[in-house]
Amino acid sequence: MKSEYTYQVGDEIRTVRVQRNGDGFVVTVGDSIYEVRAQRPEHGRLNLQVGDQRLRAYVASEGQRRYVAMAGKTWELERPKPEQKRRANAAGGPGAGSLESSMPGLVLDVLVSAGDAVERGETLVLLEAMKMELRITAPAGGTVTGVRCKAGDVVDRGQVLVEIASDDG
Amino acid sequence: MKSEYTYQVGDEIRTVRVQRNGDGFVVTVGDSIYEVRAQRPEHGRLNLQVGDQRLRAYVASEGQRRYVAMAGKTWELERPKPEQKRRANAAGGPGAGSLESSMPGLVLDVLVSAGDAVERGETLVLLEAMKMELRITAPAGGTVTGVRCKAGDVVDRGQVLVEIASDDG
Amino acid sequence: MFRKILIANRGEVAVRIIRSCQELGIRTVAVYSDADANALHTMLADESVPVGPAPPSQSYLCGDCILEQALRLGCDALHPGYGFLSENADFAQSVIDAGLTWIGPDPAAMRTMGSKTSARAAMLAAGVPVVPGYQASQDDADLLGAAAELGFPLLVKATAGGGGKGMRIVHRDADLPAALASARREARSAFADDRIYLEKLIASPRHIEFQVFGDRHGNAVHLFERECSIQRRHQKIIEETPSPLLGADLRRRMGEAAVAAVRAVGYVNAGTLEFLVDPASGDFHFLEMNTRLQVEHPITEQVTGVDLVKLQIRVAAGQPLPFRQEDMGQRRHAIECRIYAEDPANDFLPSIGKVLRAVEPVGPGVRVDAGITTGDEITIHYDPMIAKLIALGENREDAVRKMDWALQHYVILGVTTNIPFLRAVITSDAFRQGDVTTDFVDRHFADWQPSTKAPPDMALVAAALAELLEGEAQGAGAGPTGEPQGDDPLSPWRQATGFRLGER
Amino acid sequence: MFRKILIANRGEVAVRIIRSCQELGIRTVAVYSDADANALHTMLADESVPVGPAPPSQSYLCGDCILEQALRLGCDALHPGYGFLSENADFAQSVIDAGLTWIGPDPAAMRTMGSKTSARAAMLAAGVPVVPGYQASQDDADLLGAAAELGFPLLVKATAGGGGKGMRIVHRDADLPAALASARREARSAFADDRIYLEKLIASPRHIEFQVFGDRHGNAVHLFERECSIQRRHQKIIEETPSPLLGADLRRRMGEAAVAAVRAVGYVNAGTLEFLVDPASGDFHFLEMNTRLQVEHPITEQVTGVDLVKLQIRVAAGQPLPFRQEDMGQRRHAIECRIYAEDPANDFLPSIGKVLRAVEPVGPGVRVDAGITTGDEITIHYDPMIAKLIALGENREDAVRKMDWALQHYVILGVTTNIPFLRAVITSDAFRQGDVTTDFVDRHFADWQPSTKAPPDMALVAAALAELLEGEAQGAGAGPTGEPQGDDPLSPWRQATGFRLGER
Repeated sequence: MKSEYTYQVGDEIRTVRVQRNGDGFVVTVGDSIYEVRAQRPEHGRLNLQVGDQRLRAYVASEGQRRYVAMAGKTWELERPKPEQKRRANAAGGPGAGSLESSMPGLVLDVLVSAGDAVERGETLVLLEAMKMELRITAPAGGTVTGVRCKAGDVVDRGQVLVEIASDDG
Repeated sequence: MKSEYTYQVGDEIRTVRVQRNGDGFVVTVGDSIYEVRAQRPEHGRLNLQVGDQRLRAYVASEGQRRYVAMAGKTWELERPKPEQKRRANAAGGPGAGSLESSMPGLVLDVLVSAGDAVERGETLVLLEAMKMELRITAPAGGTVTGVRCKAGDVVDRGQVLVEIASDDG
Repeated sequence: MFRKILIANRGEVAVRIIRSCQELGIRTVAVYSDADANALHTMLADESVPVGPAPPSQSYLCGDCILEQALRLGCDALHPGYGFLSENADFAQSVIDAGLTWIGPDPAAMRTMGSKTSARAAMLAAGVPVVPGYQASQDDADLLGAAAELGFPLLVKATAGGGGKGMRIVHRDADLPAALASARREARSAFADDRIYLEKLIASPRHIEFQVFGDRHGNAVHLFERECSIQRRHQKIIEETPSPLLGADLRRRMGEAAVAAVRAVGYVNAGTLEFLVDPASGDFHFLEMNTRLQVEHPITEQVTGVDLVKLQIRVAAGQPLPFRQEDMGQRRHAIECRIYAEDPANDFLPSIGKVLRAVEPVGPGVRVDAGITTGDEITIHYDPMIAKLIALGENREDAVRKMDWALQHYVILGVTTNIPFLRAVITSDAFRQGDVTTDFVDRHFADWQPSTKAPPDMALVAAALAELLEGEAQGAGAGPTGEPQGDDPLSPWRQATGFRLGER
Repeated sequence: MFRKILIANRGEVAVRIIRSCQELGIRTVAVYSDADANALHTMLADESVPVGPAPPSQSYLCGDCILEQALRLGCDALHPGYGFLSENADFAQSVIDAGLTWIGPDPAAMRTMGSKTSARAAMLAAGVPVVPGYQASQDDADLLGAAAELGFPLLVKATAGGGGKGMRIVHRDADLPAALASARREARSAFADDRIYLEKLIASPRHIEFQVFGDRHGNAVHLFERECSIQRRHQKIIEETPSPLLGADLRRRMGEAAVAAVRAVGYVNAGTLEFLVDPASGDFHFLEMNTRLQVEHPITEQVTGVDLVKLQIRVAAGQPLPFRQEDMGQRRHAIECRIYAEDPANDFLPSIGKVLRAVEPVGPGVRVDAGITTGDEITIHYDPMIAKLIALGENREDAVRKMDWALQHYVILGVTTNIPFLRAVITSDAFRQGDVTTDFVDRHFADWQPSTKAPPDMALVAAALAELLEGEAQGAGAGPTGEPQGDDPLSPWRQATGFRLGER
């Protein structure tokens, strides 16, 4: 039995192939082949053995997202949805962008309107969250092409607040 | 939906009935009825609420055995197998017994033979395990009716080593 | 001694206080908002009661709601923790008027020392140098005039402030009105008090504070300093003691000033005097006093061997301090790192979500004061600090290495944290050399970004094997459909952690 | 300093040593038997190599196998931990002959002090009082004659012994031959050395030991005492420091005797001198020396602030002791409880099985040195001690309460432990009053049995809700068959923890 799993890492799609091999596994990542023994001593933890090295990995998942903590670092991976997988190598370049809320919060004020020219670093939206006032600033100079929120809105993480056409597009 | 679970506690069979009730549960144990809210924040842990009291319970299972750690204590419960359930209230009284190995080990020596009269506390079998020499002693005076192991045997926990007919039977 | 204490707080400090109460054999009552119905502190207390909806103003800041529960459940004392109502003298008074003991200073001392402005006045009277500032009026025109006199850059600070909330650096005249408005909004939201004042900005100062304690028998001591210079957005993130640059003489002089301040106002229970120290001249200026337990109190506990929460409870019960100044010493070196749910790649904005897994480091010299555990939700409503990690080493170098070890072994999955940033700071040459001033992060880590290196192959191997093995473990329980499904986007793995049912 | 250290041990002590090495920036190599392929210590080390089958004689006691790996992997030092090869002077010599550093005393000192018989002779020569005994011959006839002279009751002890293994109390002449045979068998199995000797049994003594340290520069210190009187079957189960009954004068005299012993044999690195103290007269007698790190070393670390493992490594690397005797003091009170996988209801016989869940207590003043974690197997092959729980309190009373708290919050499911027994001892009046002699357990807890009270209703409620909720969580991942199944004896719950695959 052979299983194949794909993960999106930055713009790249990486494929991992897993095949049982006696008590262990042969795992292929790109051109590299690893002989791995794996044990799952409890939910969300793996003990791995590769040569003389043992690794303890903690794993968790939420939707398409995968988390792996290993050797003092934490990695966040994304299982691409089928349509993303097809599009991944044709990602749009810079030039047009939208500003998303970095976290859920209450919109205190929107300081720009469609058509405004904005400079890099200029505050566009004031947000309140976790007892702090947060300023959402322009990542680059450009022109506001759309405003998607208003004062008093409660917005979610990832929600588009303002759309900007970038100067260097 | 109503679910029913039975547990053997000592000689007694106890039945727990669980019924959903809005966000929580109504749970009946014998004559007592509890309104409980329960949340399962992770595998093997429950957060319970009964009135003003919150309890964190760790749970685990192995075969028919159930473990519950709660409020500083650990409890071991047994899910009876169907035939046990029927027999539970007709358990045999004292009079005849068998001596089981309390842990896996290597039999070093068997000091009795069938027909021997033994006193309470008399050593019947020498076992070696975990770098220690263990003495399996008679729990009560009686007559040995059978010996089920010999020196050099590797025995499992729960394996019958010696059978004894008790004096006070 | 008290029989039952209500803890008017949440998160790691509530957990910390419950611990000490349980060790003293005192029953505990936890309070919780609707958002915290399953939070860790509610699980550990003997009783837990709801006090209102998620917004703090309607729950943890609702003194009446909390006091009502304390009376209903027969509590004889109340511990406020830090933040929320802990520096609210009116609430302290109402607790006392209701016949309960307030585990903290007297309301009168809280009023004098808790307000930044009257504390400055009191310290001036006691002969302790204070940072130049203006606190006479709340009127914008007066403030603009005073600012011109003080000169720029200057700080706008909340009178009731703490933790950097309501604080703004202003570099020029034109920016002041907007800064005043913004600081007032934040102060009102955080402290229900929008008063602000101005303070001269000392360039590259060191922030050093002294832990003090007074009892009702006229005794007052200090428990040495905490170096709190490593800050980000005026929020302390790393504290240590002893301070790497405080000499014996300056330590003695600052300690004496701290004790003099305690005596001057007849201060009882735990408090902290914050000073700014000019690294060039060695001059120190009083900055403010916190009339409560401090977030970073554990490092003092580690080097002095005193349990500050138990001492607070004993002193509140009328017992004298069990030691004199000359009995106390600092031993070894302690460092605390504050673990925040925030995204270092995204301007350190708070991150929220479900903690899919939390594994705390354990071992000699490592202490974790955590407010969350696996399965908890980090919500928008409260401070994003989720835990404090404290390392006690034989010396500073040893404590730094131990902290690095502990940070590497602190696993938090599902919510982005500042752990990579803390590791970068802790292991930097600048930090190792003890070059710590309040602008340390700006000077050395302004452009810091977490590594964007692709994950090593082994992380991908672990992820893939997890899909396979977790999937099979799931499938094994439910009949004949457990066949591993390869690249199925609906992998059962995700179900294992996403499941919840019957919860409030 | 060393670059790479091989740790020739397993379990909690291997984990403990790896920790200190990693904090010092030294790479580590773990060794493991087939039974330990997935044990905790193998996961934490930088490299892990198999050294043989499960029986210790073929793996952890196989010095050649271990040394071969140390050489193959380029290690420059070897730490033996305690037990196994740690007191084997021949092995130490072969490590040194192979060009590696032995992190421990010189083989000559190990031979003198490690053997119970020559150590007794050396101590007599140094003027330190020793317990009367007989060690001249291994011949049964000689031993029977000597026993008659010493008088009964007496102790049969293994020359290479430790941890109560190979030790027997003999009350009358007739029982001696059987005791000799049994002790020899156990000693041979545990230490590969079946020599025994006889010692007079002191009635109700206190067992007090002193931690000592020597360096290669002629310095020698002691790090105060450990009270180790609470024993069961000659195995320490609870240790504390300071000793509740040791006065300043006796402490000083015993400490001086300990340092004199270190100097007399030119002892280098960590060691422990064990004394029996007669509670009536206050006389102390040398009992034996352990020429290695001691299981209970953490309590000394907690009250002195010294990391003994790091100090062992530094001294082995040739560094001088970083402190003098007069710099050292005891601060606060530390207690250690040894957590054993054993069944208090079944004569404390070892229990084995899979640890379905291990949750360690955390918090101020609590330290856990554990050798196991969730999912590990406790096997028949090794010592049943799975963890050490250490509480540091402001004083003895505080440490006792903290220990009780920590024991209550240590969750181990799947394997029976002695935690209920430890709690019973810790909270007993006799222990609280400090009435601790080596026959404490026999005097106060001989007939102790764990409570047989039926579980409270809430435990049954939790079990039933777990069947329901764990079952649903399982079912949720695997298609349409996830309907809860009530009293189904094949509840999916059991699958969730029983699953393993692809493991070695």
